[in-house]
Amino acid sequence: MNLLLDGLLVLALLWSAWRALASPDLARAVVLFIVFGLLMALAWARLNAPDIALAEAAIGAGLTGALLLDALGRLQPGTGAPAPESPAQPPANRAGRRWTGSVALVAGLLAAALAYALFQLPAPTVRLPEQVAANMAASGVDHPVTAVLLNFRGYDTLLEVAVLLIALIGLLTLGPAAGRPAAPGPANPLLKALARLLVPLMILSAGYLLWAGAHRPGGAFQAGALLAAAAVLLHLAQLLPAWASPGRLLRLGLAGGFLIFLGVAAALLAEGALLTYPPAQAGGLILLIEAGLTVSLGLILAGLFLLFAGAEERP
Amino acid sequence: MSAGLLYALAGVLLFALGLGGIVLLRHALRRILAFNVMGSGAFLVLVGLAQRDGGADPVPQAMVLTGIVVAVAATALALALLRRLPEDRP
Amino acid sequence: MSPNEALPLAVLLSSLLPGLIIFALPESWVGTRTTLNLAGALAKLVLVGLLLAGVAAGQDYGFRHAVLPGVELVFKADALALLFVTLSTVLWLFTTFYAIGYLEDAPHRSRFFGFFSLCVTATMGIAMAGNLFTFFVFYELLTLATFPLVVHRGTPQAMRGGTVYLAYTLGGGALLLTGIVWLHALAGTADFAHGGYLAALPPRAAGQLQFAFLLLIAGVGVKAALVPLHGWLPQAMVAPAPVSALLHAVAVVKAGAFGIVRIVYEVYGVEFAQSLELLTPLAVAAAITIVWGSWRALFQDDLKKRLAYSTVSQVSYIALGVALFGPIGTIGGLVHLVHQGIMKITLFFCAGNYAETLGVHKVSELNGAGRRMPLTSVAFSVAAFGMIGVAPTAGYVSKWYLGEGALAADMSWVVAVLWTSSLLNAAYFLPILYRLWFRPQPAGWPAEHIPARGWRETGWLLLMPPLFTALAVLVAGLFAEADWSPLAWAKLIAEREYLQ
Amino acid sequence: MNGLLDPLPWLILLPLAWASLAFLLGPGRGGRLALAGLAGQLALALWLARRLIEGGPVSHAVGGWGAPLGIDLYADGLSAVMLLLTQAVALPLAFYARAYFAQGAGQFWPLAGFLLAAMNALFLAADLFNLYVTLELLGLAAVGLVALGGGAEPSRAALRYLVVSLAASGAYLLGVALIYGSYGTVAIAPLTPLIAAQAPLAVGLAAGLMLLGLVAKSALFPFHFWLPPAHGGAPAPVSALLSALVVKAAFYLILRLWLGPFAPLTADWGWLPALAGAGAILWGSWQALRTPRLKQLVAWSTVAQLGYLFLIFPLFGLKEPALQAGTLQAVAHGLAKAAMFAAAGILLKATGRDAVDGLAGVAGRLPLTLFAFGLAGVTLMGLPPSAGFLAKWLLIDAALEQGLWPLVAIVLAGGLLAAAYVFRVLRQAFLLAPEAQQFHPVPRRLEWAAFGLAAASVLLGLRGVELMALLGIGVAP
Repeated sequence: MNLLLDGLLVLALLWSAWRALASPDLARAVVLFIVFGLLMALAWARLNAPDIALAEAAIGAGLTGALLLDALGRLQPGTGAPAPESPAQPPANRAGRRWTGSVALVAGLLAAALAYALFQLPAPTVRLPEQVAANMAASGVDHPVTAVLLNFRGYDTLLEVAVLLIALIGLLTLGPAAGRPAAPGPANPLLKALARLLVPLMILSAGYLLWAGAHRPGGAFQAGALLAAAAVLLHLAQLLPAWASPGRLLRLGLAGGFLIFLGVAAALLAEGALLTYPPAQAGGLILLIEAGLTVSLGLILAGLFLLFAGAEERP
Repeated sequence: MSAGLLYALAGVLLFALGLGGIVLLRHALRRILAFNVMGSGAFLVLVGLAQRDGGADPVPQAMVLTGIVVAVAATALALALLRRLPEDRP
Repeated sequence: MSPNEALPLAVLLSSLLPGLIIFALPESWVGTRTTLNLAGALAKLVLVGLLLAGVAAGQDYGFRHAVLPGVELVFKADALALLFVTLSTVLWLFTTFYAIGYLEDAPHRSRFFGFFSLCVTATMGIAMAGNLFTFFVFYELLTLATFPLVVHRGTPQAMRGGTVYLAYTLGGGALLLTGIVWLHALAGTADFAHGGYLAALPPRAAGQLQFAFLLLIAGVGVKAALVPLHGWLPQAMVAPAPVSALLHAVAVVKAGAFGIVRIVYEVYGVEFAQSLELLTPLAVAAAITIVWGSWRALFQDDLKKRLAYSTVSQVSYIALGVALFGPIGTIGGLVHLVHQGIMKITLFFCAGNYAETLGVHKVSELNGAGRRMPLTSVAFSVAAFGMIGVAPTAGYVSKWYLGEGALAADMSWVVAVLWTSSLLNAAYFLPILYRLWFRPQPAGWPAEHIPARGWRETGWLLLMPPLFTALAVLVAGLFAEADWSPLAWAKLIAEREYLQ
Repeated sequence: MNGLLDPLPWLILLPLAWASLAFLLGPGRGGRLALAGLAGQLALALWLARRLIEGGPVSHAVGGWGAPLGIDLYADGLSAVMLLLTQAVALPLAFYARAYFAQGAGQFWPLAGFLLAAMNALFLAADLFNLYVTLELLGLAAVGLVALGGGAEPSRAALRYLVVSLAASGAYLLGVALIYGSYGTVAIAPLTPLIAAQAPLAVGLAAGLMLLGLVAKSALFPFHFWLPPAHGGAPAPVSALLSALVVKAAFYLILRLWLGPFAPLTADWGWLPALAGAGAILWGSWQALRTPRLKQLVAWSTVAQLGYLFLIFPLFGLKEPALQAGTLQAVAHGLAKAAMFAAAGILLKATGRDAVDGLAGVAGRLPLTLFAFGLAGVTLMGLPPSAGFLAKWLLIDAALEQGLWPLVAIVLAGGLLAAAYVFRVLRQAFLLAPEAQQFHPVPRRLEWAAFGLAAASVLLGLRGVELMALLGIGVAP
């Protein structure tokens, strides 16, 4: 039964992806992409990976969708005007068609070869889940994904936060957007009321997600994404102005989480190696790092949307 | 055919679709969409393949979490760059 | 760092250090630059003197510097190296005086003298190289150091000359590198040794060795201006006179000739080269160059171009001497390496004086220059007679030994070649002498420039060097049999090459 | 051994620290911080090299968990040489950048800091997924730096670079996914013995995808199209950092995978990268000869010189000499290309035009800069006495040892083509300056930084023994 459900979900996934890439209208493509994101969240749930489902919904579909819609808004003036027919398909002349055909053929062959190879795979020799379970006691948290994320492969996460920070710095390098200033519509009272109602709830659940991360799916990334969503909502309801280039305090907030993580990692060198949590304080340290990360990630992810978004308001 | 393997197959197809999209599509925004589809495909293969015979494996799940955050960072930077291009030839 | 190691290094540094300092000197510090130049030249002269005494007494000097595992920079100041080192050191001293006078108030002199010193350092390195790797390093360094001198004037023609020069020399360098690495792959890293180090290779490698020899000689032949590869030399005459004098008459072309000597004697070994039938084709190539160079020189109206083609032909005498199997031929070739240097530099000095003082560049404009500039013309005549091979001069000595060597190696057709080239030499030098001494002076010279101080003829800095080198041509000829003469030194080398 | 005294983690933590502090200080600030940090990193790299020579390869289990579960840092001779190159090029470039960005560097210091941290992390990583995250950090920092110049053209170049980089990372990631699916681990050390010659098809495809992704990131011909606009359009210190170091990171990874875990699979595929390398040399040199713009010329020269690095792959029958040739070429090109871009930046600032034929008279006015450009050119041409020459010597020697004559021909042709486009610039510079040409004054520090780098690439040509001894550590025969 559930194989059938999975099959349907996979078909829906493929269809939405295909339509998102191939539809001539840009706005429809973006919306279909958001649908694809949500279907992906469902897929992760089916693969009993709740953490990823949360992250996919909040970041993959949510924030990326918001960024895409915002970029779309800048590319075409006015709201909802039919987007100019920018051809999704490449030029229709003969050379173009031959090129499209050959690329499609290569991609198809690659997919076929990979699919065929997937069925030939013997069982893997190394079984990491058992090792994770064996060392869970010493990891300081109960939830295996958080243990892997913050302890066993904590170094990956350190670099990943650096990636996020560097993306923001790259944004700052580019400076104010060149997009045409969209007319700031009158604040929609309904949206404003909804925002006032939802935002405290979102902040509360972000706190819960942070706390729950230690022993249930959740954690810093999902909590941070939620905070960012709250900020985006406030901005859309014009309760939160866009950010110009960040002042000293905002910069501290943006880089604070990373600096805490870095400081702890360096301090733990005294334990013998990078990020070696002493088993006793492991839980406490991880919570400290996660708290710092939640705030910083929230600010960074919000910054990706809000920085220079204000270029519109100023004439 | 376990659920994991099915999703891995879907991942492979999505990857191929995304890769074809990046090469073929002209508009920069569409290429960013294609990149995200490609990324999701690779993540599906990573988790699906690791869980092809039952049990949830936290290690690839943590990797995919990292991957999703990296993908959004890259997308944000790409969209910021897109804003700098003149409207006529994005 | 024993004295035997320190001396050759000091010879190298005595021109490298002043050169690097001169690069950094601001243009206006004329005094410092001149003292540095002269101090370096004199210091090198003293050091080379010590080396000469030591080597004659049987000491061996040299040092090694590991560059890569299995690859070393090796320096060995043996008799053969010192022949070239002494020639370059003496002539560098004279040319420095000449250049200081010639470039009185020219721009970019720091850059000029910096690269000038680099060139001499490269020449020293080529002479004292102990293995093919070191030889190649300094061989290419010479190319890089001479390019800025050739294009020193910065005019578009200078650029064209420079480009042609680069095309030939870098192309030759690539061939040489392939040959050297091939030998390195076949025979491993071996130093130059009397009688060569390739004889021990298995016979089946003979074909490869022949092809490698062709690559080596082609690479080195570019600088030695063997016929098909000589095109750059006349073009490079666009350089200022001191550059043409020291570099294109002495350092660069001699580096090529010296390379041929090293390869034939100390890489392959002359007996092994003979057994591979490599010497005869070399002799034929040299002979063709000799005749072709002299023939082309006949038709050059530009004085420096004529001298350039004369150099093309004269340098191949050395290659010819090397290709004549037997000690006498070798002596002829080696001694000509020195004699040709002294004679050709005198001619270029005089050509420079005519151009600088009278603005004369063409042979046709030389009528009556003998009366106007007697001393320069005397020097020119002595050197011209030397080139033809007239009795008391150095040129006669080397041609004599080459002729004897040809007979000893029963290659009699070489004697015919020597005679024809001597006749051709006469054919393109005597008309010049005739114009100098027996034609009336023209009404006005193209660009007369009477120096404020010094003799009426020209500045003493421009006059002394050709006179000294002309004197040297006579002394080397008359006192050839003396034990300190170049001929004696050449005999010493030939002795060591063949005795073992 | 107490973690505090281990250079490996500090080589990564130090740049991350000064980069984020520079960000905290605000735009344009952080120059002095960077210099101090880089000096520390150079000292750490030297210390690591000494420890390697004394005690052989060093590894550091992050979190104390050990390879399959946790992530390891591993340093052998090859990574120590690349670390030394990175810090040795970054320090003079930091001096150069401080003087170059007179009116405030925007976010240059944080971006450069994270870039260098990513480089160090990449040279020390021993885990395939960790390498993915490092590659992404490197790519995004590089894209940020390319877009530093502002304006439509650099932004378009940066976006194209980003899209290529992301597509390549996607392919790499799918490879990692397949490897994890096949063997259950992504740590290189435990993986290497598992992968046999007749591994399943999925592993072969994974190897192909990963190497193809890395080849696109290293801008090897035919994936080179994004490099000239990106490196040519960026400010000089950025172009120097990117051309000298960033493309080398991808090459290092290809080398690490080719000789490490994928060795059984790639045994007889050496001809493919060599063919692409030959194409890169010919096409890159040809374009460098034709482009009118100076920085484009230097960027196309990068495309050509990268070709040399890939010529060593068919020579891995004899691993030691081929590795020496490739690494020495990477180090020589790193130093020389940084010097050449620095010099080009000065020439551009002085003449106000980014044109090769606008350089007449530069030899007289900016002798030190031209001397630096010339010395860097000597290294690129592979002429003695430079390190480039030693690399060329080793490459030809290894090729002749194994009888690969076409390789020798390509190396020689590449050298002559390099001479053609370097002397194309030097010829212009030696011409007498037209009267109308006026030169803007240029701070002396810029010239000395460029000259220092160029001199280093030449002096290395006189003494390569220690570097080769260091390289030999940990390279299995």
